[in-house]
Amino acid sequence: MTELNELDDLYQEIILDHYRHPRNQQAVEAPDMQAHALNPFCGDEVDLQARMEDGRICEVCFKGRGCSISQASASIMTELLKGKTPEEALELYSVFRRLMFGEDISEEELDGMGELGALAGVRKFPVRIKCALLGWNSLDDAIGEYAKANG
Amino acid sequence: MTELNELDDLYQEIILDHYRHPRNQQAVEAPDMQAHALNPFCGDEVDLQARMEDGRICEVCFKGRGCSISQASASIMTELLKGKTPEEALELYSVFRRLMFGEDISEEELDGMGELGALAGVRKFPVRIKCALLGWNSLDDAIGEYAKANG
Amino acid sequence: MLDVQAIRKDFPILHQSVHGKPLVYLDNAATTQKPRQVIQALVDYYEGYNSNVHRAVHTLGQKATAAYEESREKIANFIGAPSSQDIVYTRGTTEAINLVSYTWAEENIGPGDEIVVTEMEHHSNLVPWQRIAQAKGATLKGIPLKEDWTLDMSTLGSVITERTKLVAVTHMSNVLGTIVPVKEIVQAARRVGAKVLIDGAQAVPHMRVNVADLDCDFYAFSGHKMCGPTGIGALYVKEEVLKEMEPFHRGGEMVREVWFDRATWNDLPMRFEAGTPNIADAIALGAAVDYLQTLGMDNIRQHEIEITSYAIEAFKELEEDLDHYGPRDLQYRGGIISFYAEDVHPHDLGTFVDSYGVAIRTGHHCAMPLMRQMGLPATARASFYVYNTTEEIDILVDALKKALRYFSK
Amino acid sequence: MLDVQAIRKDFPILHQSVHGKPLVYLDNAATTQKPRQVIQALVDYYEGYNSNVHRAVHTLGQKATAAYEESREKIANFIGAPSSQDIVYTRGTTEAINLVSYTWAEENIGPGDEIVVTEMEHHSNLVPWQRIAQAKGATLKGIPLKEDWTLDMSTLGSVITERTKLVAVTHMSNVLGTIVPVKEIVQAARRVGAKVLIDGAQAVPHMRVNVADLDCDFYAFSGHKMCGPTGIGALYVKEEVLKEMEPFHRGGEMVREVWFDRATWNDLPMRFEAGTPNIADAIALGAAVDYLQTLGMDNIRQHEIEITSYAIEAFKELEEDLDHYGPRDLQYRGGIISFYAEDVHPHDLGTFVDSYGVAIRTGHHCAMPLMRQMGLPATARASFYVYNTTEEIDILVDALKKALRYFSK
Ligand SMILES: Cc1ncc(COP(=O)(O)O)c(C=O)c1O
Ligand SMILES: Cc1ncc(COP(=O)(O)O)c(C=O)c1O
Repeated sequence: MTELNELDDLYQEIILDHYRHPRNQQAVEAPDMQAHALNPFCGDEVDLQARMEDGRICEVCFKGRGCSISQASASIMTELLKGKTPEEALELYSVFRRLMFGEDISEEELDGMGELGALAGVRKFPVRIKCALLGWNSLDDAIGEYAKANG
Repeated sequence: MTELNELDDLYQEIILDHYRHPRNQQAVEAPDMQAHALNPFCGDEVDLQARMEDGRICEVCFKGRGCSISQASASIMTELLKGKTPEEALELYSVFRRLMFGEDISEEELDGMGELGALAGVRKFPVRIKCALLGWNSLDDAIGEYAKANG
Repeated sequence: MLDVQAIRKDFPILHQSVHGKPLVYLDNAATTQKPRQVIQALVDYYEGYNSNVHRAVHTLGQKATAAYEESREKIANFIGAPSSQDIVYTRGTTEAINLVSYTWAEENIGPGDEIVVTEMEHHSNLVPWQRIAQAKGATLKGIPLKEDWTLDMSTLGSVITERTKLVAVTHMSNVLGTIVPVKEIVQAARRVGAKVLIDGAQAVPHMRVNVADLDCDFYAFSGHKMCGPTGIGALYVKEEVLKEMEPFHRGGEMVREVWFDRATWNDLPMRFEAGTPNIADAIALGAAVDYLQTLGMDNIRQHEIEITSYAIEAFKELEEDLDHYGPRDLQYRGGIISFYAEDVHPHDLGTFVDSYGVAIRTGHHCAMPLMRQMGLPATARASFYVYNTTEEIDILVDALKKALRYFSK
Repeated sequence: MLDVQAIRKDFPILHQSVHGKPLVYLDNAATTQKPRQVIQALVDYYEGYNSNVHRAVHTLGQKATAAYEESREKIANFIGAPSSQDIVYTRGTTEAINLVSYTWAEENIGPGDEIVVTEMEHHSNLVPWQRIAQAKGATLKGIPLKEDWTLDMSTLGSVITERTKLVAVTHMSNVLGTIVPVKEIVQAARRVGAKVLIDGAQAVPHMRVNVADLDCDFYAFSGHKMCGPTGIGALYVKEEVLKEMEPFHRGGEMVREVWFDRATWNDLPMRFEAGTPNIADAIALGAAVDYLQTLGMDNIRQHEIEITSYAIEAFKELEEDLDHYGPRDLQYRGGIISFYAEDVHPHDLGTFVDSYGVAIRTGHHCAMPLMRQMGLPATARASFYVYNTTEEIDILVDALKKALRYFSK
């Protein structure tokens, strides 16, 4: 049954796990950067906070409401952000966007994405791509604001 | 050739004659009633003035710009108005409307219309009915205003 | 009784598969499908007599104008308007309500005045009034909902006051299906001299509406939700109100005489229709009205009551995992079921059942304040029309069961 | 060179008789006919994937949304807009100009400011500015025409001043066919910091337009005049201007978050598209753009120059009884001929030639101030498009000859 195959691709176990048990839910005290992202068409939300140390993201948290895709993607993202510079984080975002929009990704890039790769099935559901990118939009905003304030 | 037959019906000699030589063009001094009618879709205009004596229209004039139908109809109208009470004039208007909208007209009514009957061909050109009625709209307004002002 | 199988034959779009399954279209509150009679009206127009209206002496122009105005007559007749002059064509409900907000409300609402809505308005009957309230220093008030998802009519006396200038309420909620007793609301508004606008987007397609009987001042609805094409709808305005209103959009058609620095206005309703109108879709909306009238609005309503009652019954199988909302008394409810499962977000439900061919809507349904009121981030919604069958409800329920199982695995 | 006979085959409506004569459709400035590709796009939509856009997770909704946005891309690309986000769908030119008047102009025009138009504007690019001028205490000024029916560009320096906030000009006159050197006007406006709106209703259908190259702030046009359906058009707004503008219509789709008493706005361009848009017609407008691009805008322009030059030559036979207007240099003129015969009122001409199958427009063409300027009560107008032939010009001229003879008998 094709529909179950595609659904299984979309809803991989990793994703459902992150959805049921989202990581990094603990508020960051005195965050250096934060942003809120909302998808106006569906109401899904992600609130992101992060603290910086030596130019790297050292602590991160998100709070959100929404579908499994938006929340799992945000959860996986928070896991990957730790230890990254803002530039590295944005680079990852850009690779993830390319994955979502069906562009070619190198082996190396795929490795760097870790569990994010589990979201590849979203490509077959174009309307859900926005969900997968929601948390990343908040990251993009947060880094933008941070750069403005600190640069 | 049907089109020429229909055109000949529309543009009867009487109509072209009134168009080329509109009657009652001389301004009425001290008019008792007057009104302006404009067809916003084509810009055709009729200005009507009339003087009353003993409750009857005794002098009437129109100035207008527009197509043969609107101007001929107004010209014929002014000829017919003389000697009529406002009520009789409105009665004639209502018969003429019925003619235009293809309703039945009695022999007697047709007689009372005089040269107006020549406009019967307009019925086949629905978009031109407004033209034929333009002068009559100004009459309707003029009588309405007059009635208001005179109790 | 309607012959639903015969009706389905009129809707070409229904006979397709989605993900290899027969399409089950249950998103009718968002937009309905179109019968071939309506599609054919568009084709006939474009292949036969397309022309600009109102100013042409040529044959095509005359035909187009006649059809465009004939359609206005049909619409007026369909909703019981005294005259076709009371009908202004708009793009849909949203433009109709904005027209009232930019014209009548601009002039008639001032500081300290109150505008009354309900707590379940669609954004299109809320955000325009927020603008007026903010711009004019007026206050927006809401008639609350009761536990049973009907309006708390006992509050009318306190919500609608001497300060109320406008009561703007939905005729049927697009989330809950709740049918609002608008006639009573009109009467309450009349007592304080307030005008009443009714958002009929969900009502006109599904039940008999008579604006003269309701005695409302404004009534707005959309063609695309009643078998008509997208891009056309209508605003009914009571004649005595319409003739006092300043125009909204300015331009061709709506003027009488124009000088370089000023202009005078055309007759009603053209005064409110600036520029080339949506001629083809206006004509096709007339065809949609014909279609609905042939079926009979009471029959349509009856069919939807049956489908909805069947669906509510069928949903009992899901009640452990899934809540649904809306009045239980079907006399006060249209063919809409909003539902929510704690374990499966509405979007995931939507994507899942789509894989089984079932089209439902998920999200806030343009009613965020109501969602907040309900304490939900979003709902999934199935909404029915005259071509839906009980078999389709079975397919929906079956797909939902599968989804609930899938996500709990 | 275009194969006009092949093109005509694409237009089903052209193959009919009117009053027993083959239809000669010469009313293209009012609205053009639609090729089967555009009609088919509507049928495909309604029979295949009709659904509301932007908020659906189901398959039909995804297809509809993708097609709706793809069409926006096509339109952006067609007029050289930097991004599809700069394109707001409207009902047509009139709504587009009203949108600017109710948003940007409301906020940016004040007492003593000046709005500059030309003396040959369509009412749709005049009456909205009259409203603003009156409401804000601003002044409306007109760039005058020269004897040769082109704009008197030597007056630009005096008409456009430091007080000018907006220059709103037509790209091509719908009465005279005059093509306006809008790029020079934009440059003059830039020198005083004024914004520029171009009414492209008559330009976009007939010639290559590039808004980025023109560097204008607003550009408005209508789908129905460019082989597209009625009810759809577009407004291009330069991004830096658009993002500062307050929304116009309020309601669904244009919001980000809504509370009972306030709301925030969605991204561009949805912020300006409240309510269910005219989805089918937006998609079909994309098909019209495809069609025009396949023919090639330069080819279309070339064809119209040829037809117009043929017509001007042919009208010499009538010159004793009939005057015609518009620039003689075809580089500055589109395919429009307005004419007037002292002895036959334009309406009578129109009715007469209609009896010979010829559709022309008669009246003030929504340009009453220009008519006054020309000293005429009305004109008759023949306007051409890519499917018109020189044989049709012959039929027109022949019918006009007959009319002149008929009315002088
Ligand atoms: C120059 C010009 N501007 C504006 C318009 C108005 O366009 P629409 O009626 O499609 O809104 C027209 C066409 O009627 C036109 O020719
Ligand atoms: C209750 C209600 N009001 C208003 C609207 C807005 O209608 P439209 O989007 O056709 O303008 C809708 C539909 O979306 C609705 O359901």
